[in-house]
Amino acid sequence: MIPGAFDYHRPSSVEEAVALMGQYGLEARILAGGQSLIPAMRYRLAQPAVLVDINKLPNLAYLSEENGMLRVGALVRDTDVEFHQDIQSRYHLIADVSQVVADPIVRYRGTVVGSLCHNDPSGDWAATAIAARAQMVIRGQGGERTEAIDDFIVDSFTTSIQEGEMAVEARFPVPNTRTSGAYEKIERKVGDYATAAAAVQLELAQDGTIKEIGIGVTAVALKALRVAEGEKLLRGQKPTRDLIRAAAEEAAKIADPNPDARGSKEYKKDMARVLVGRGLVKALGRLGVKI
Amino acid sequence: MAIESPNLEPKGIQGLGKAIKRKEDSRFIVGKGNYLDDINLPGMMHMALVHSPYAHAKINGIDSSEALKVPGVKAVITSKELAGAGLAWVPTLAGDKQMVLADGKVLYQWQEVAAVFADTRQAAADGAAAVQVDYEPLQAVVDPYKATDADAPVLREDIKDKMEGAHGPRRHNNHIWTWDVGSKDETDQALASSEIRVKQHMVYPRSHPAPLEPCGCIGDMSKATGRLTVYMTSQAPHAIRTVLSLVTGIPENNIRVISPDIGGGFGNKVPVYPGYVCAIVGSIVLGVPVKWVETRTENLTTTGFARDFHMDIEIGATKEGKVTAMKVYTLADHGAFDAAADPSKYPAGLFSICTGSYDFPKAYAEVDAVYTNKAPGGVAYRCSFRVTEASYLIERSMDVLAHELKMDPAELRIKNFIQPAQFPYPSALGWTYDSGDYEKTLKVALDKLGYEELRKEQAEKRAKGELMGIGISTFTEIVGAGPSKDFDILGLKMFDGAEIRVHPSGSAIVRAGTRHQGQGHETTWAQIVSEELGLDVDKIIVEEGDTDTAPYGLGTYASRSTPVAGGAMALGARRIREKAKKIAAHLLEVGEADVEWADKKFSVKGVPGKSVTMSQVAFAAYTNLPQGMEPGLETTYYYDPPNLTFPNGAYVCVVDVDKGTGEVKVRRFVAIDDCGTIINPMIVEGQVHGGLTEGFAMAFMQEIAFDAEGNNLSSNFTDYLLPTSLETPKWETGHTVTPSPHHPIGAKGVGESPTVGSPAAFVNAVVDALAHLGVRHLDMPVTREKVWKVLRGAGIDAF
Amino acid sequence: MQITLNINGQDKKMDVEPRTLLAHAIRDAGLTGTHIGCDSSSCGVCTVLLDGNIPVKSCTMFAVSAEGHPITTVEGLAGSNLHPIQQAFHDQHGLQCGYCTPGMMLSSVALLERNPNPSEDEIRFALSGNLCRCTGYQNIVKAVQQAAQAMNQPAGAAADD
Amino acid sequence: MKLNYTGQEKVTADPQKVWSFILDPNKVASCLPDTQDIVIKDDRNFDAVVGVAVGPVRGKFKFAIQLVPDQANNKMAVKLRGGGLGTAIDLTASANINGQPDQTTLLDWQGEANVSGPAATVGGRVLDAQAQKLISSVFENMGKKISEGA
Repeated sequence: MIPGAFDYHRPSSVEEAVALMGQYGLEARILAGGQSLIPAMRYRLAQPAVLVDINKLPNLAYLSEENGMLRVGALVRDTDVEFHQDIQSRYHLIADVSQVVADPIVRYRGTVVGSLCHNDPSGDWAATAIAARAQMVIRGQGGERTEAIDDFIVDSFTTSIQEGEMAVEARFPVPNTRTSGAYEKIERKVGDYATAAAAVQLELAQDGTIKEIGIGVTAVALKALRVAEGEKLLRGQKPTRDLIRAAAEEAAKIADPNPDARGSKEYKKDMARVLVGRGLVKALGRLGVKI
Repeated sequence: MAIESPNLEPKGIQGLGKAIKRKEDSRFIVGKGNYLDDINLPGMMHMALVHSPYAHAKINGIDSSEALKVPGVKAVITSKELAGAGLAWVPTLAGDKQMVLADGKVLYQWQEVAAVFADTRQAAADGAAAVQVDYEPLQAVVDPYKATDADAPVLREDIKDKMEGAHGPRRHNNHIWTWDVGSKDETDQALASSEIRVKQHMVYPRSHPAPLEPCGCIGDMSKATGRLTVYMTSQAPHAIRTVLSLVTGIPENNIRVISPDIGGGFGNKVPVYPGYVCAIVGSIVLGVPVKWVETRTENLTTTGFARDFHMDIEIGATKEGKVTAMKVYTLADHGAFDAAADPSKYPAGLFSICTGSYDFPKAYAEVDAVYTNKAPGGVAYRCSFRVTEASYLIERSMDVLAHELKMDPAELRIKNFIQPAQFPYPSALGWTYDSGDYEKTLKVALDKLGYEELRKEQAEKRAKGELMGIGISTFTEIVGAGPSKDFDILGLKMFDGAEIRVHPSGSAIVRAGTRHQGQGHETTWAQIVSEELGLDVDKIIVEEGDTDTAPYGLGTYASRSTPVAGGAMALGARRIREKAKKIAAHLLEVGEADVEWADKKFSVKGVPGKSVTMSQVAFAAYTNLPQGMEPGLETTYYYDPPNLTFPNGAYVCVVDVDKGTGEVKVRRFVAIDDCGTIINPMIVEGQVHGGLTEGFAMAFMQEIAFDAEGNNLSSNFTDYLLPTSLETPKWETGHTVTPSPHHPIGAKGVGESPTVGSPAAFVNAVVDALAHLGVRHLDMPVTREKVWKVLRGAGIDAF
Repeated sequence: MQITLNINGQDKKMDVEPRTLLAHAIRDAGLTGTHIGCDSSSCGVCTVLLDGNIPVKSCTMFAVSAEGHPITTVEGLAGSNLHPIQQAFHDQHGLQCGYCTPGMMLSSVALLERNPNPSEDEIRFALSGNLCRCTGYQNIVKAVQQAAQAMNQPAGAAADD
Repeated sequence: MKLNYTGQEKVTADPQKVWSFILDPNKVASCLPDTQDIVIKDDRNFDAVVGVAVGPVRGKFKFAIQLVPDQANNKMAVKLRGGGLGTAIDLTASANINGQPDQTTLLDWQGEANVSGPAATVGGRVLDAQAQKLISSVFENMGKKISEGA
């Protein structure tokens, strides 16, 4: 299948890219990895009049820790994370998710920031960012702003990015040695959208209680959701099987999935529960806590 | 022509049973395969099709004006233009006819409505997007059981009042035919007096072969010569040439069909599709070559589907587990046109092999076919004409019976197998099985698996609340269609030809009417000839797929190449050997009676060391002949097999079930095949691996699904699920060898056995894992959710 | 628009539209070993290597975006001898119809560059973005294992068989 | 693919004003979001081209729109047939027009969209959200405009 025609721009600076996005407004789309956009264009489901290809922008492929945050530049590919030994050993949640996004070849081209901006309700990075309490850095003609992921994710395929803006970075808090996480996903096969998936990250206090926790679920609503009530149940508590079960049930409560070939509403809701439960058990297990 | 890769080693004389590496690999591994889309002709235009988003709709108008404004677009044709050429409708292989482009209405989603011709593929696509069609949606018939309701909408206006179909009377506008076999009364009586009776409804869902290379065609009508050359992804180029001649009126000698390298077929590339016809018409009208290459969406929505059999079975047995009778009723959903690719006399294909490997005294099967608003097809997808459905039905049902009898499914099978002494075995539904030793094959499989130990493990696990299952399938196929007394397609007898030409210097070219799509004919045909003629396998080149050069043949599908063309190859070589023997006698200066063929050469009986090779004979055939003998050493042999062949096997599968998600993991899968004589064990094993993977896909993933409005929900590879390396289990294979007594080399064919035999093994394993929860059957694909429903229904939960 | 793509070490000037997919550009340059099999970036038969060792699905990239990134296609794998992965696919019967083979081999090469000694699980994982409809993958896995072994032998020690 | 949506709009105007608004194709057309072209055919039918921009979806939907009033039952239906992006969309939005004692009107609406075409299976998740947005913004705009006395 062949995409419709479009005008192609290849800016050489973020400023230029932002200016182009301002100039063309809704007609324009940013082309980063293109792994969601190009298939949509081949189906002519997406027919943007203008593409702004940011792949030649300098200094956007950085992946570094600074001021307690892991900074992921807009041109960091999924495989940059997947093959990064330090991230793989210390960022348990991110390590998990980096191995199940799309398929191994798509991950060479797809970007973390692009996935967050695309904000597919079944995307893997959004739930991950929710659990990890990530932030997004957005550049516009008026300057730069930083937004908490919960504010960034607005609706299905919709973020808080406005016309004339682009996201330049995602930031994930650096985990300490008492922090762990896990990403649990079921998909019908490699490369399918998730039937349901859960992202979990938690930090244990010295006394073994849960100091901080984030739980995100994806593919079970029109956007990735934070399981806030589940977090509340566990925060400050010593984890037990019963508490985990109760927290997991909160995921099923807020899940409002559309039925499709991947499963009925009931199945997906129950999977949100099962996967949150499994993610919590796995994350705790990685900290030596057996449930 | 093969491009020799630099470092593939020479092989020498390599006949049957040798795992030599494939000759055809040399071009594929360096990217020099020659697939349809790789062919570009001077001045060639591109074609794109306009499709209907609706499954059932009236067409009130088609407006091409915007499309014709797109730069590069040269022409748009619709059914109206085709009608002018007498090509608005074309006959199907099954005695029906089908629209080429929508004529007044559309009958399935994504049906072809118009064809756009342009200078570039981009312009063609833009033009297709610009054609405006005014549709008036109509109620769609999706459920085959509702197709013949009194108030069901009429789908086929063209045959509305024609109640006599190609296979007898039609009882409803959406009814196509009824076909039955066996004795209904005797079967009913036997069932009535059976101590045990089990009934089961099961669906073999709609599936699609989905080879990775989509279909395509280049029409190239030369105004200068009046010759039409058609490049086509076709598994049966000769039959296509004949059909094209009959449909277009172009004399057959003026049509050349070239089927280049095929990137997988599996039955998908047997029928004639509207895109092919339009590309050919386009070339005739525009006077330049026209290429059409299908998109994956077109492939999955409009080309030949497979299966879609809705089956009810009843089996009778004694309390001891001896089967007494079987009765089958099947509803076949054929979509909008009956375009099934079956032999003419067999509208339900060879479905009547459904008594399987078991000695059923009485049996009866009845099949009804109906029209629905779905794509037509009914191709034999890696299957010999509905054998997959039959095998699944009986192998799944034997487990249902075992469950009812509380008997081990292996024991039940052994109790009912046709015994070796019974061959040739006449089945209750009219087939004569050639050979087999079913119990031996099953025992090899069970031993390799460690069946007894696994049953113990299962019992222990079950006591702990863990779920594992073991599934068995001991299937028998029926392939090699077929003997010309019974088998034809559009009247063309289903024999196959082989032409062998031995050159003076001892090399040879072999041509066949078959067309391989990955099965390795370039190697296995060479091996048969190497075996029969004693020529170096590297000196034998195999050519298929060009109707100007290859002998006539019905093509490659339904596992018929080795049983039919393989026979032609062996017998053709033997005919050459007869002549060669005369030349050898001449060279050895003895009488023909004193010459024997042994150890791949001609020797004088009783005189060690006095011999000539086939190469020497070949040279003599052109240089030094006995007086009066016709020069040359070549032949064309058409083989009409005396019977079908009956490959069989025993497959055993072990699964573990995740209580939280319902996920089923295949832990082990042992496949013991008996395909008779093995030509190349490496290729046979490769065929088994591939077939098992497709069987696995059907059991757990693949389905062409529709919603209530007839939308195809599986039109892409995100929704039509082909397993990747990660989902695919590891296969353990093995063989028993019971040669076919009537085949020249005893071979039975193997390409489809694993797809035919394995789905039941997978499903049986899952049902076995859940049997204690009261489950007797689950329909394919066995999704996580179906298992989850059983688990939660039984109060089983976990995270 | 005019672009220059470096394919298998050769600069090729071509006139493309911005929407021209890299797969089409490569094929239009006469290198038809790169195939196209789906519309949804699922099958991987179009896989080529970018910058030497980065596999990408060339149907999910515009040709213009590939400017400045050397491309390796299946035609660029063999030197005077077959690449070990080509030899291994042949030796292990890792191909049947041959349609997925170029992409499958290039993904394998990328894996072996990154991980010279992959386990069976790692091979199955790394190749799960490339579909094969014929082989059931088992012999492909064996081929990658053979190639790994061959590539890990010191130069010149590679046996002919 | 059938999609169903429901919603409610409170309009600060009496039913009579509501009726006079929704029987005027010009006014109804003005409630469509991001319209790029409107052609009024008669007092019950008009054509509209609507821009779509949700996530990856950027394009146009072309609709033939028909107003189907049923004043006797206080019901109004709007039928849209058309499509775009390789997809056919048949959308019926109907509203119960319930006058309230305080001279306001409640529009209880429900929408049923039937999305056809393989792109629907690929982009179903996108189109679902889009159809929902389209319908609810039509009623939202309608409520706003009637309340403002347009």
